[in-house]
Amino acid sequence: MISPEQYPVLIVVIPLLSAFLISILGGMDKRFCYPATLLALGGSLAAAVATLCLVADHGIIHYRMGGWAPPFGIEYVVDYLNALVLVVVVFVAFMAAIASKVSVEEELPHKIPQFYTLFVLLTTGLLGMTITGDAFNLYVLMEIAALTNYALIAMGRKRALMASFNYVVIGTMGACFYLLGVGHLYIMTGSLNMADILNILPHLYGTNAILVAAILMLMGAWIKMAFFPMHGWLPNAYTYAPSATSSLVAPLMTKVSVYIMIRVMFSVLGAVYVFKVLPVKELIVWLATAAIIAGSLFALAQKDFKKMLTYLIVAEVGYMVGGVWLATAQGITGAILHIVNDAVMTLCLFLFAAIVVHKTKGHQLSNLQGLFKKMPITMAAFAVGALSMIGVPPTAGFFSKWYLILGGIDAGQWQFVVALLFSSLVNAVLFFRIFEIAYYEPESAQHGHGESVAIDEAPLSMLLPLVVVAITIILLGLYSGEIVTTFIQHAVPAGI
Amino acid sequence: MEILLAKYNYWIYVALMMIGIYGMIAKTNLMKKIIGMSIFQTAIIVFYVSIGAKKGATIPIIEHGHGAAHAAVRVADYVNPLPHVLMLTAIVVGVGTLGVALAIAMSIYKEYGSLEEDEILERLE
Amino acid sequence: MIWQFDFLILALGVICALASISLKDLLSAAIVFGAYSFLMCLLWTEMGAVDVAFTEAAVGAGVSTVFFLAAVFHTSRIVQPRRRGRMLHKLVGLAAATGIGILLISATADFPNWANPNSPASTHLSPFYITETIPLTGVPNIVTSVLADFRGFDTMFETAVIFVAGLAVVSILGRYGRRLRDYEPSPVGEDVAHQSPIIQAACRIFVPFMQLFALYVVAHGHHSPGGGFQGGVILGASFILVAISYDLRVMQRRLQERRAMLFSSLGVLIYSGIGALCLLMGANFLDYSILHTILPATSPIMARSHGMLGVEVGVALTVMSIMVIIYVNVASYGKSDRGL
Amino acid sequence: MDTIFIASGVAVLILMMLTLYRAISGPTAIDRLMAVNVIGTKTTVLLIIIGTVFHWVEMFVDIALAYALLNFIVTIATSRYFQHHKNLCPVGFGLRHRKEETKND
Repeated sequence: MISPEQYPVLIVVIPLLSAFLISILGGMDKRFCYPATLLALGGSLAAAVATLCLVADHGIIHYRMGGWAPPFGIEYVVDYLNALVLVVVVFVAFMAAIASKVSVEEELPHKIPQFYTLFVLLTTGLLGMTITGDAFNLYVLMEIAALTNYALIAMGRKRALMASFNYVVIGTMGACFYLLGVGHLYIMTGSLNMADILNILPHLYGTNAILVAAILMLMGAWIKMAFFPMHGWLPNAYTYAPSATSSLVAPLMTKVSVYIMIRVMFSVLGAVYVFKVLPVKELIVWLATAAIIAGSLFALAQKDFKKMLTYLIVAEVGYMVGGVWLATAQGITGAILHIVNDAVMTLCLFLFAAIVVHKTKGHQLSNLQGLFKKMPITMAAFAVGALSMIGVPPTAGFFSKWYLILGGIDAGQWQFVVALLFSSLVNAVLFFRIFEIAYYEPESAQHGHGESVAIDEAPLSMLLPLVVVAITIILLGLYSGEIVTTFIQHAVPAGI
Repeated sequence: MEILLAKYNYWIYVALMMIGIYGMIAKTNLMKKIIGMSIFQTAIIVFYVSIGAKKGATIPIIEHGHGAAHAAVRVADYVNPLPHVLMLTAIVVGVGTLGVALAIAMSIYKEYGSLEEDEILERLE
Repeated sequence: MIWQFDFLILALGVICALASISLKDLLSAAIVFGAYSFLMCLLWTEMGAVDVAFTEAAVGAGVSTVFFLAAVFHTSRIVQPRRRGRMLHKLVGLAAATGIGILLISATADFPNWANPNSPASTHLSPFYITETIPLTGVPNIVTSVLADFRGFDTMFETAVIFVAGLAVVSILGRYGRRLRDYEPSPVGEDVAHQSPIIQAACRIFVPFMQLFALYVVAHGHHSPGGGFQGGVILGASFILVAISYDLRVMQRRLQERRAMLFSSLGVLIYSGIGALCLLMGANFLDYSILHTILPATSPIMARSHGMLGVEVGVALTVMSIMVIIYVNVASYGKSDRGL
Repeated sequence: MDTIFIASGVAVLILMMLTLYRAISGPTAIDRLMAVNVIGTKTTVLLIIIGTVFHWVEMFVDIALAYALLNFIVTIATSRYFQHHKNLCPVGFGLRHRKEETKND
């Protein structure tokens, strides 16, 4: 009944409609929420995969909302870049949703319907941000994602409240900067459609207004992704959020913001403008270098496992921003591949963190003691994620880092290469320290010495997604060549 | 006079925006931050609505829309409706953010008994 | 636009903004902020943005001031002076504000003059909307047709934003799911002391007219300023008026919080459901013109007009219930007992 | 004809500016409330004046009506505050702090 050309809109509409149904059903009986969420995200995942196949076969898809032609109505554009990001976003959300069951029942027992409604709406917002071809529509969806995010974080109570408030203030500032940037583009070009703006802009490249628009839009995206000097809100917000929230938000929010930066750079302003006209390429790579080093150093200083991971996110954002602004084909390929890989890797680590919180009621590093013996499968899956963060060859993390390093060498930005290697080293130190704590240190003194600890695995609903994600990391590593040739190389703008 | 009239709307929106940003950053009272945030958002609305204004044009509702359906409509007679649509959305987003921010500020007050950022941070430590 | 008004209103607006940022009494700051919203409403009207002005009148000057007052009511009223690092904080704020100010001012030099009919914004997209609204959708109010049809997809998410905001407030403050019988009775004497017969009589007369007016605003949005959003806010405000002049429990007897939550989901569901219906019937998402096959005696153009009306009703339902939900939770600290 | 309306509108705005002085400096919050209420009433008038300048008053009457209704609600909500908290002029009020340690209610 629904023809293939309708698939792109289904990706967004299925979760959107189900969010309201979840809210209604959840009001009657909260046991409906979990299966309904899985169904919604599963349907969306199917639509996203179908769209990915369509894009791989037939190229870019355009979809007109309400049947109106593009500059007048809102248009969805699915190209090689966002088809891939869409699948990653739904996949991560789906896995996080499966794993959320136990921790939601434990941490938010009275708010299950609200949690799942907001969860699905957050996914909808992120998907909509990824798929849209309209600059203003992006803002509206950004606000949906942001508002759900504030609420999901504030559900953590106590310290999460203050973190969430800071996030509200800073996040609103970021979104408003983006909106203001769109306003500057609108007053100069009279259009809101990204492709249309890209067409009109070249004869306005010299003007101050476009420069300011570019600065504002990039600032907006940077604030949202917690790029180094603006990262202050992120660690507390993600650390004190409920674990089900952080395993959805931490992998996706920053990655989608990086995607938005790429979209603004290449599909709105134009690669020629950002790389040839703007004289800031080197400066931003330096900032990214600073982000990587600062993020890694802060991560080293943490005693809290979740907070350590959040600082690693700050460093990873540096990888991606730096990779894009290297302005070489290799660097951009690496950055896009890293969006995919890093989302899955971060998901793996945060799912593990959720299991740790579930089992030990805390997220300090000391909570990890003796876990290798108690939960061998969980720890094996975690080890895959950790090795991938370090960048050990068969895992996904190695390949994107490889492209980034090649890009850095191509561009002659040696400081970036050094920072990447330094950060790998720091990751190695961090994760081997964790392995040591989890493997050698006994859980606690009163359990006695040398006694064999009973195996006490995580519940299946948490273990299964973790294992799937770990396998995905290896598969992404093995097939990274295919991903690059089928999708990413078409996404890199020509002529740089 | 000409140049003043031509651009002052844009200058004043910048002034409002600066007030908003100052409120968001320099004020430590959470309610003041929220007020700053709202001013910041209205400043953007001033900007957009100013884009839509058009000399000698009337409000964007077609006159005699009922009867002569195909009477010629002169574009110059009506102001640009698109920014209005966008700003309706922005106002709604603004009130949504305001509600959420107030709710968070109120639960912070419940938790820490204060709305001053520095006192709350002291209590956190 | 009327530049004489514009100039004075903007000047007044800047003064109000400065005052509400610097007043040390939060209640007064909220009141002055209300005045700021009044002025903004005037500003939009004077530039011809009647729908924006209507929304601002309903939202900015009305409910959001009430939300502010309710929040101040339950928290502290006086801004305490900062203990340490006062100057540094101010300097950082000033530096950021000036930096961004200079950046933005430098961009204004390239802008077309204010209210210039030949600016790109007035010549690129908007002529299409102005000339085609009647032939393509049959709706004289261009803002409504662009809002609900040409860019209807944005508006759907705008409604979703409101829904999210309500849900967020409930999940942060409230105890969703309490039924009416769960409310513990409070001491009688205390209640009576806060009730004023004059206000209650006025409210009794007011509320029916207000709701009727709100329905008119929803239904007449195709031909005059207004529409689902503004009408919804006024409807919500009528419930808020009941809650203020009596108390929250009296209001909850008319509209329970649980039911309001249900209505809010239903409203957005109506909107996205109409879109999905178009999808199921073989057209693109939100392409109302296909609906003429199931609506009796309509052409594709009138079907668009009717589709918009259906969508507006959904918006009004959501906005009304979410305004009530936010008020109930903010005014009673999530306990939904007495309120202001 | 338009000139007369514009002139009267400007006059109302200037009066508004005088009221605004009371709204900002007014010693008690009741002064502010009254002043803002007056500003609200003037706004209603101005909305209609703008309508006549645009030669299409019908469209503006709705806004003015909605406006007056909501202004009423705000006033009642504020008055509720004073019913519960009798303190009209707490210490440490206005644009400057008068004393360091204060506690309202």
